[in-house]
Amino acid sequence: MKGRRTRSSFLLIAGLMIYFLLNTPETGHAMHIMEGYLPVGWSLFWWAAFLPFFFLGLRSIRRIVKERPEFKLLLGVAGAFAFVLSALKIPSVTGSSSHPTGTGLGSILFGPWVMAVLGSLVLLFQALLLAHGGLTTLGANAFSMAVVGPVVAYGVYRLVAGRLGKQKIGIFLAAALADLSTYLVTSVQLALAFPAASGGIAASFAKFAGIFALTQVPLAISEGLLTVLVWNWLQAY
Amino acid sequence: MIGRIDTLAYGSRLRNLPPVHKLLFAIGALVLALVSHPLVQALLFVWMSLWITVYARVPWRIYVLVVSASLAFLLAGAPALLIEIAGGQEWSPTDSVWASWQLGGWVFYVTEAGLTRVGILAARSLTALSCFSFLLFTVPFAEILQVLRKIGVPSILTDLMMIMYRFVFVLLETAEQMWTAQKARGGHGGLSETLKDAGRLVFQLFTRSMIRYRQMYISMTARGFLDDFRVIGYSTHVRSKRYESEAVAGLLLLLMLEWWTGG
Amino acid sequence: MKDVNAKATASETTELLRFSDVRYTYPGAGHPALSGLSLTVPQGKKCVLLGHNGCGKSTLFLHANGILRPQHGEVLWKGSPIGNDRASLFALKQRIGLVFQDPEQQLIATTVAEDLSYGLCNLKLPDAMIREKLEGVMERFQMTEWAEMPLHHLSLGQKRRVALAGVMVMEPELLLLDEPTAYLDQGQTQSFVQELERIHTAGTTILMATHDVDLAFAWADWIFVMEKGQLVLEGVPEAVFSDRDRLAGLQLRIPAVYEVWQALPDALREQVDADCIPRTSAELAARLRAVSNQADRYESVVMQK
Amino acid sequence: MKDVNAKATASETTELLRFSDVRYTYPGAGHPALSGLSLTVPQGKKCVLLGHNGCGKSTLFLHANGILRPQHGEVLWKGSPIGNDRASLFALKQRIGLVFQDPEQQLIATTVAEDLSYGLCNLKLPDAMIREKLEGVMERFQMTEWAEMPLHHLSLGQKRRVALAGVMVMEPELLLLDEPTAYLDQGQTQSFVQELERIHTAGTTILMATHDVDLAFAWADWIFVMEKGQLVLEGVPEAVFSDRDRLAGLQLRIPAVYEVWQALPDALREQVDADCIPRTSAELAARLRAVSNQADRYESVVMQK
Repeated sequence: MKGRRTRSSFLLIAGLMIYFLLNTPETGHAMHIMEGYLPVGWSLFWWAAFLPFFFLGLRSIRRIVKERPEFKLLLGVAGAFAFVLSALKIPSVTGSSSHPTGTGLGSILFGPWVMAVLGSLVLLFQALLLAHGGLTTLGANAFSMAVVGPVVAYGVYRLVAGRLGKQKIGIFLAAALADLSTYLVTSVQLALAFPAASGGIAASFAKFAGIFALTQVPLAISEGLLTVLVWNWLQAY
Repeated sequence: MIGRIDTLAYGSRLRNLPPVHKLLFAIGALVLALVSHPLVQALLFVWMSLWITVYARVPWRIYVLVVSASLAFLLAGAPALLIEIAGGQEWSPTDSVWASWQLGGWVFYVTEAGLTRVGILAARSLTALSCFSFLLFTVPFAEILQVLRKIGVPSILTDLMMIMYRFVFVLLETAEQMWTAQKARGGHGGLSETLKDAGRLVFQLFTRSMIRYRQMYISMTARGFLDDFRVIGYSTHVRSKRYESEAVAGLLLLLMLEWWTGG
Repeated sequence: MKDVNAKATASETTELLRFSDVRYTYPGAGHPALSGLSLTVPQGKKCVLLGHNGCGKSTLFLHANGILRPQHGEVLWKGSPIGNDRASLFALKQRIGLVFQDPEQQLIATTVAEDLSYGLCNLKLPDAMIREKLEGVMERFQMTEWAEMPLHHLSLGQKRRVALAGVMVMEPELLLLDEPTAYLDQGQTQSFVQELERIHTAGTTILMATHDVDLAFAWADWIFVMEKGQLVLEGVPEAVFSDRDRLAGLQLRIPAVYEVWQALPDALREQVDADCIPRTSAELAARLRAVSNQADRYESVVMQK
Repeated sequence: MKDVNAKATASETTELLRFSDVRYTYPGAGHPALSGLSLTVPQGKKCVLLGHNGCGKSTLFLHANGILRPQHGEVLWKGSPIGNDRASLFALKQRIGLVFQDPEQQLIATTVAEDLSYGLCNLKLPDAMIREKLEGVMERFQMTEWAEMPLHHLSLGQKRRVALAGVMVMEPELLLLDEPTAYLDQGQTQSFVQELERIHTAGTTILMATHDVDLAFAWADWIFVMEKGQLVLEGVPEAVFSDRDRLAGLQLRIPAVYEVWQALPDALREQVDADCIPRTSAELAARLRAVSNQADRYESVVMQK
């Protein structure tokens, strides 16, 4: 039973991290807000918005680890797995790249708060080993990719797979919507920091969202499909 | 790229300076980059690049590569920042317009204020990036971890980071070898084949990760694992008067310049 | 034995694959992995590649197979340079089969049959032909009964055989093997070598990298020794292993049987048949025993008289 | 040589670790991994464990170290059974060091020095003492200069040494090694064996699993052979490898040097010194050469007369 749970939790991360696959090092930071891009005020704001979730995650990890010390090892492997997928040079469908909201689906089993920790560690590694994103913008990036994405994925999966009993559709939607929500949140973050001269925040949001939609919408769909594909494989063996 | 930054950090000429000093310096410079004005930022950028390419002897090609890769984000966002949109009838710009285009009932235009804003943003981002790069290229991950342990970051986090770091390179090697093996067997033919191969690789990598996890758990138990991954670092750091004085004096000088010109 | 400075190697046989002054440095590495490697694999021979870990063996294999492209110099297949276009590289991968050190990394699919079909599917052959070839190879390698087994249920020896079969099903003209016997026990090693013997007899040239000099001496027709990204020694086994000083400098042991053979008293060696050097300790022991039996018989004859 | 059915083994030495009729079947496995294993590791000896892949060697190691607990039978440390409680299992892990086949599996920290300290930190020793032991072991294993290197920058041979050092820093009384020389080249193997020699001289008992019978013959004081989860043969190397029929049944090769030695004509063997069997082919060759030189000198003396 324990083995099964471990396996299925890992499996979910695997699925979620699929779109990491579409994230090539060359263009991979399309959705990682770069170092220094946000003004000081907004950097601090997003750090402050992210940290409570992070601490919630730490608390629940501590609770699990007390019971099962090896859980730490499992989380570490899961994080490394996610990071490696994101770092592989693999051409994607659209020729563009994705971003790591995929942590979202891991939340289905670990719970979204654990993913807030794991996802932000993956982001930190991307910053330190690949120079994707940055330190001052880590709060903003983590908020969109390690908090909102997982929460959306968790909610969607619970609703569709739990209430409606449609597991595969649930997984597809969870992966795709987690991806989309991350991209929308990033657009909001940018719009808030840089309101348009004409039309203000709303206009700015429309512009940022419009630009990134070119790559992010097809990605969200293909990621949903790939996640289901890998899910099927994992189920079969 | 992966592993390159890490390897360069271990081989950097500033490797032996105490990591705490380097971290403080990088963070101080980063804060200054975020709050200062373009003139100071430009000087700071040049100075940090000097630290990276001359003092630390990081190959300039790689430094340029890192900087230009991050610029992709700047470029992608630039249109949204530059181009303003208004309905044709009510268009009465308050700022001076640099260029404009009429399309259907809409006007697309770029203002000089918008250009300035992007210029300021670019200066800040680039400077901040150079400070961040200093940290990347001169402080190896292991030492960042040591500092985190020293300043009391919860062990659950440092443990997780340590395990992740270790597995990243183990799994990366596995993934690379599998990718090569696929190529050697005539894989990666077209787009759909490549995607399928990628899916296979993810699945296989997942299986290997599970096996690794189980093996590691067994061998850690053999090494006396109870509930903790405590380790003790071994470091031979040498302070350098020359670098310390340049860092402190430089930062103070730039701070004074900022106060004098910007204030 | 010829030094590498001497003229081209096996002039009596056709050349199959030739490296001509190939240099390659991995991006970010301090020193080159191949630093002017020139080497010719003769057709139809069983070749062994010796050398330390890190001497450039794997880099050589990746060049042979077209996965890495030389930064300087060229790789020639049957005398003509390998093109840089996708089609000719793809064709090359079909002609040259590469078996990796760790079968875990080479096996891609989930079941044995699926993995064996991977290369064939990449060739876009018709399904019927794939199925036919698949059945053929499974029979030849005696793995029909585990066709549907998931790969992670196999033992290491079985995995190695699947990896080999998955390459051989493509019917390559040259087979490259990277340390195929590591971690295998003796029964497994023996059956693996028998497999190779069959493959060679069927007409495939083989180049195997190994650290096992005893195996190299027993099996090879031709031996290459690499150091620091260059070929430093090549020749027939007896010749390569005669150069004691050179081998000591390369930290290579002399094969046990050859070491002892050379140290035997001349008289005894003559009796055993000096022209034909024994290749394994079992062979030497058998011949020594035959000689002493003769001697015994001779003695007893003398005594009776 | 004694058969396992005969009475207790090395009665002249103290027993260190004893398996008494241990049975173990992995959950879900069809057949037992250990099926009534009885085996005694004598203190202070260099022991080798031979046997096929899948004969139960790894399971034996995991039992020795207390990671697996026997489903039947017991494991005794210096004559007393190992307790089931956390404290005594923890103490056991300190006394018995286990080096796994794949060093990647065993190394956890970011740098060499940090990894070496891991076991010590688990003992909750004071920092100063840990640091002292750390420096000692790094000096002994000559790795001070790579102390701060990240593990993924090391070669396989170096990783193996770090894995070994990380176990030796705990000063175990018994060291278990699972195929420590696979994939190593000859230089690396040699320096690894020298390391083991030092460790043994310093008082640690060693039990090494390997497929390399030549290494086993050259190095071991005592050899165990396992098959199908049981001990089937044990004794000093000369004795174990004399039983040709038995070995053939177990698919074990006879060490090259021993094979040839036994086949040498009696007269020659006598000259070389029949009482002291050479352990390596180099040793045998050197002794043969010394004999022929003597013979030459003798002949020339005779001729002069």
